[in-house]
Amino acid sequence: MSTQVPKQKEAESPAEEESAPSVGKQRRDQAKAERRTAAEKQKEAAEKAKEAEDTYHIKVFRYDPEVEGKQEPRFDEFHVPFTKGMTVLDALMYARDHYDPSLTFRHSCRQAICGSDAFFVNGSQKLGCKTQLSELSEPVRIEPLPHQDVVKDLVVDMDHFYEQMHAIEPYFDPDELPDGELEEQRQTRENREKVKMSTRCIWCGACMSSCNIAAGDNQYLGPAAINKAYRFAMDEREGEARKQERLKIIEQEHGVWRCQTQFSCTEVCPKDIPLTEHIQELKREAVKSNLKFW
Amino acid sequence: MYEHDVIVVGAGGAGLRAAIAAKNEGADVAIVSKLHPVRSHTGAAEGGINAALRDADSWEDHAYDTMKGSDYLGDAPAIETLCKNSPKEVIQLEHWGMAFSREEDGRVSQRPFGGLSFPRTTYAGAETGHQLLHTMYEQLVKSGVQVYDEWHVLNLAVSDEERPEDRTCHGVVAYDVQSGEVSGFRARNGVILATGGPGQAFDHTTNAVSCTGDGQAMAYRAGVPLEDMEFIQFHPTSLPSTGVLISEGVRGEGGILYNAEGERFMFEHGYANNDGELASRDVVSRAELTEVNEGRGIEDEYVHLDMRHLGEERIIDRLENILHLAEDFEGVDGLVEPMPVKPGQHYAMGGIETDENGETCVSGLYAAGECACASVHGANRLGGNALPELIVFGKRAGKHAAGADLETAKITTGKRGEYELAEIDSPVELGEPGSRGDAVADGGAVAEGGATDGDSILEATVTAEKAKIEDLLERDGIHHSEVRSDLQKSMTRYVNVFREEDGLKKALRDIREARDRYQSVAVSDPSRTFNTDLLQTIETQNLLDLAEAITVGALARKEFRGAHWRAEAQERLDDEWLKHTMLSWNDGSPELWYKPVILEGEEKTYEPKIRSY
Amino acid sequence: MSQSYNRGLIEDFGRWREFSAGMWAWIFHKFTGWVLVGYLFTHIAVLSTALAGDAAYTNTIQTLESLLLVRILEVGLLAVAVFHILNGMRLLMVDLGIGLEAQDKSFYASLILTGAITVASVPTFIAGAF
Amino acid sequence: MAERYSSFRPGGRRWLWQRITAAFLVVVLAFHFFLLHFIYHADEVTFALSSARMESWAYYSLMILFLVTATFHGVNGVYNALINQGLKGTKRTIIKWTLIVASVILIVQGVRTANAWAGITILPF
Ligand SMILES: Cc1cc2nc3c(=O)[nH]c(=O)nc-3n(C[C@H](O)[C@H](O)[C@H](O)COP(=O)(O)OP(=O)(O)OC[C@H]3O[C@@H](n4cnc5c(N)ncnc54)[C@H](O)[C@@H]3O)c2cc1C
Ligand code: HEM
Ligand code: SF4
Ligand code: F3S
Ligand code: FES
Repeated sequence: MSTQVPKQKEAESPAEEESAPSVGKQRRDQAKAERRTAAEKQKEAAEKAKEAEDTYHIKVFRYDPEVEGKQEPRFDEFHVPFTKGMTVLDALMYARDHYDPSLTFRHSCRQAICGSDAFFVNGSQKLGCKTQLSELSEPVRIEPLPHQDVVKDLVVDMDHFYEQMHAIEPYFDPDELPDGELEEQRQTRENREKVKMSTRCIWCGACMSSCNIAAGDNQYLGPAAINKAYRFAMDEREGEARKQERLKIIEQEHGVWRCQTQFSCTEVCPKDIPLTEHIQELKREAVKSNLKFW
Repeated sequence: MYEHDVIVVGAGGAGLRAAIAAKNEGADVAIVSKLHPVRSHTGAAEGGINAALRDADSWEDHAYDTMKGSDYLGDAPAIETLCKNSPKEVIQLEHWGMAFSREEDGRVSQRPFGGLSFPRTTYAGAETGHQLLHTMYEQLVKSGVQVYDEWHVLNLAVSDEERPEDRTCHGVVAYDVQSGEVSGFRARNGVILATGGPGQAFDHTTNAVSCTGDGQAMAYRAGVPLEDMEFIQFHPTSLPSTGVLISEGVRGEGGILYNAEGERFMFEHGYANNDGELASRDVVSRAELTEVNEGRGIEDEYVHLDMRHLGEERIIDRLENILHLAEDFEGVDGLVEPMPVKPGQHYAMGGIETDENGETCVSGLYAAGECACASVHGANRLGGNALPELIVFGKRAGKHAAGADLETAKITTGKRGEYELAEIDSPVELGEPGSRGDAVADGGAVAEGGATDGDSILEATVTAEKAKIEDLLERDGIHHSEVRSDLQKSMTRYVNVFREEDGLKKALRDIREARDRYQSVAVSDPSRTFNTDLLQTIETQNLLDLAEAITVGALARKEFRGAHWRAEAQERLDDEWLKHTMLSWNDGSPELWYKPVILEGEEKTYEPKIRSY
Repeated sequence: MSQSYNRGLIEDFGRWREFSAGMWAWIFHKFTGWVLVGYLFTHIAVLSTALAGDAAYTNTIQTLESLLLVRILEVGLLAVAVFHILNGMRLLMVDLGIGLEAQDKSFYASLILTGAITVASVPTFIAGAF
Repeated sequence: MAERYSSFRPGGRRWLWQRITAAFLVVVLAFHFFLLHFIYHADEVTFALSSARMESWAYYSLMILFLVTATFHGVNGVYNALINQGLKGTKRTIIKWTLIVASVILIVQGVRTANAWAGITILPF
């Protein structure tokens, strides 16, 4: 199966080879690499498609600000031999390891817990490792998350997402703690059950990417951050005073009120967190706590 | 160049804990991690954290269980430090808001785990690691520690003295994944490695793609010995197709293993007459493979783990995540059918030699977490003992690096105490072939003009790493992924649960061949932006070194202890082998030596007993 | 920071095919809301002919109502109003946290009901126009 | 940069009023439609009939309230929609005041019309 990706050494003038890597040479190298992988890949794809019926046709978004030919975004097509249980991530890894090593995407755990590999697959936000190829119609179109800046190929800039997550003071900060260092805080089972779903967030950013409001208003905290605030505001261990402060954070101008209950966040969340429900509950909490001042 | 008091490499449980502890001591701390902290593999841990929290339990019992589990290859001072501090650290996590599962009375829940005499595995559903990692990251955000995420550490800047014990670590060199910039990170006080395990040396593993043992390889090349590398834990219940882990919690809650004939083989075939499914992991893994090898496996590959009898309510309450994993990664509904499982590489007991304070023999260099080996796990780690290791030793390393007073360690590091040298019986030449970059063969780079101050050493290391990267980008050659995948296959085939001399030697030959081929690898992606091709090529080099270390250790140790089973010697040989396997990188190839195990605890000495469950 | 490429709005607009129920509901509600405000202003403008006296008002209204086009527009307005009301009630429920799991079904229900009510009221609306 | 949201500017009041007016509108709008299209048919509307209804104080107040709530609800909805699209700064202030002025004109005009029917002439216009 494995067909390597040998660098076909092209005849270049030796003088140039020896000189220190000039900008020009780098450029040529890039172009060379580009041409080679493209040609290679095409041949490969055609061959594979012929020899085996059982391949999956994937179309992957490509972009690299530095590499000639990739500066204008384009789609590359790969035909990946299908094995039972193959996920979108597996297909990408196969394409990278066998056809084009420069295919770039984040991934790590392969088990839906690190949150690295949220992509836009056939028009919706999905975790690559948790999405079976067999459930998708061909060709499978894989793009980076919408509404985020693309760094390269499927890699998007997550900084904005992280900033929003940090903006809600995402850390447990109880009004008081038990005295003894071996004394735990008590929490009822019901309360843990209440916050349980909200603690499952893996920071994949799928929800934020799916939300039209977040797309239009860059300052909107977004479903994941609001859910994070929910996780603390609803945890009885933190205490009333802190909860009020948390509500103040989320009911700012770009907080919960921006949410228009589109539900797409809830639909795409790979951890099945009822995001809209949490946002709505916080809206009501905020109204309740403000009514006191009226 | 960036400069801080303490540089923590890695942001999993150990790294985060170390950074928070150092920050609390008042140090200026930075974390450098190739992944954003919440992406670290600690998040994948499922089962729980062992801590003697209850009145009916005691840290002494925990220590005893751990020592027994380690098959008497753990060092008592490290084990006792772990067990004594674990309760406090677990409660600390609770005070930080970690969402532990709760009992009726509102206290944190604990469950039974393999090899434990008391149900002391504190858990948060079947997603304990996720909760732990996020809780600690939250506290990190609160504390304001500087995080350089997506910076891949390439090497340590270590001085170049003859003996590793005389060397000093001055910082690290890292590569900014987004921009391709190579930069020095000067550490005024110390560098803490918390880079996790080397699971990717195997192809069927529960570990993440990022678990490439970088820290271990870097420390190894800087002269720090690797300890007990042959002890690799194979988890008995990983999903056959992907290696995704099905937590031991399933068996802890009462899950049962069946073979193809529907026999509860742990009892019916006498593998563990008392504890059955809850015997230590090595015991269960061997039992499963024996069943499969004797033709009682399902599809000749796996056995069944059944939890249906636990009832939907209990499963959803305590093991919900398992249902999702089985469904998403194996297409099996755990509520209506048994789950297929087989052993998979899971954890490396060995690692960078440290003492109880996390210090290595190179001054200013610390290690904590899975990459380290203070030796709490010895020859076999008990489930639920890694997470407490992260927080206990992470914290100690952090504090020590930040200059806090800790008791002097009882464990000696490097060739400072008693030790014996040994010969390696290898069929091939070991170590780095040729001389591709001296900077790699040795930890540090010699500064121009022989300067020995930290800044110059760091500068020189940066220059060397830059040259290495340029070289990889410039040259033409083969792609690393073939080398890596052949290596992984060979390791899984020959250095697995059952090990034979011939197989191990074959593995060494394969590794040698892989090393030779690696000489001509090249990176074909020319980009400086997010070049994962480049980084993985570098990681593959680390895997080669570590795979070799694992195999050399396995070949040397001719006995059956803990996770290490040898066809040639099916017994634990305490007279000869109550000692740690040590490997030092010496001018580009491994040197083998041994140091004795410390069985003398604070109050008692642990007498090796027959280990039965 | 590295350079990055923003894919811009063009792509976003092309995404409507991939919208889910909640997003459609949002778009429709927005659209109907705007139509209704627009109508509110026109409506008051028309009615204020009453200020010019009895005859002027009656005349305007009668002329308008005799136009088929106006009648058809009124049916459209009814559809818009009914959808806005029904979906508005759906949104109020969502705000109260009721029936969130059925949010897509309730959207479809609003659509179907709107259609039904509109069709049913056509005779009444057209009556007397000819 | 996402700032830490520190100044206390709750956006919840408008949100809540949008819902309260909505709830009110459901009832009144339904009534309105019913009355003017089903009970009386559209082509039967005359000044006299409107006048007759408006002379009832209850109906008059309901219609004024209807006008005010509908205006608030509609205009606030539009304003919200614009904010959601990221309208801010001076533009936002301008639009806000334009909307307020438009609403005032609408309400004044509406009240004058109602007055004309009801025969009220206390107001100066
Ligand atoms: C599936 C699974 C389940 C487990 N369940 C349990 C359990 O229930 N109980 C238990 O006690 N233990 C469990 N373990 C074991 C335990 O989770 C791990 O041993 C532990 O999480 C390792 O943590 P760590 O902090 O050492 O490393 P990791 O969490 O692996 O973190 C490594 C960090 O180092 C960084 N890094 C690596 N290389 C570099 C580099 N070159 N440059 C910069 N940064 C780098 C990474 O970015 C990452 O942040 C489990 C393990 C697995 C795989
Ligand atoms: C006179 C009639 C009405 C007018 C002019 C009107 C107008 C509007 C407008 C313009 C919006 C903003 C839409 C947007 O862009 O998001 C809106 C929102 C809304 N309308 Fe109406 N509406 C009217 C009647 C009603 C009625 C009768 C209801 C009954 C339930 C209702 C419920 C809502 C709700 C709940 C919203 C808020 C949507 C959101 O922001 O989340 N409206 N309306
Ligand atoms: S809430 Fe869900 S979709 Fe959003 S970041 Fe968290 S896990 Fe991802
Ligand atoms: S998609 Fe956006 S609008 Fe609200 S319900 Fe989710 S945050
Ligand atoms: S690879 Fe970790 S979530 Fe998919």
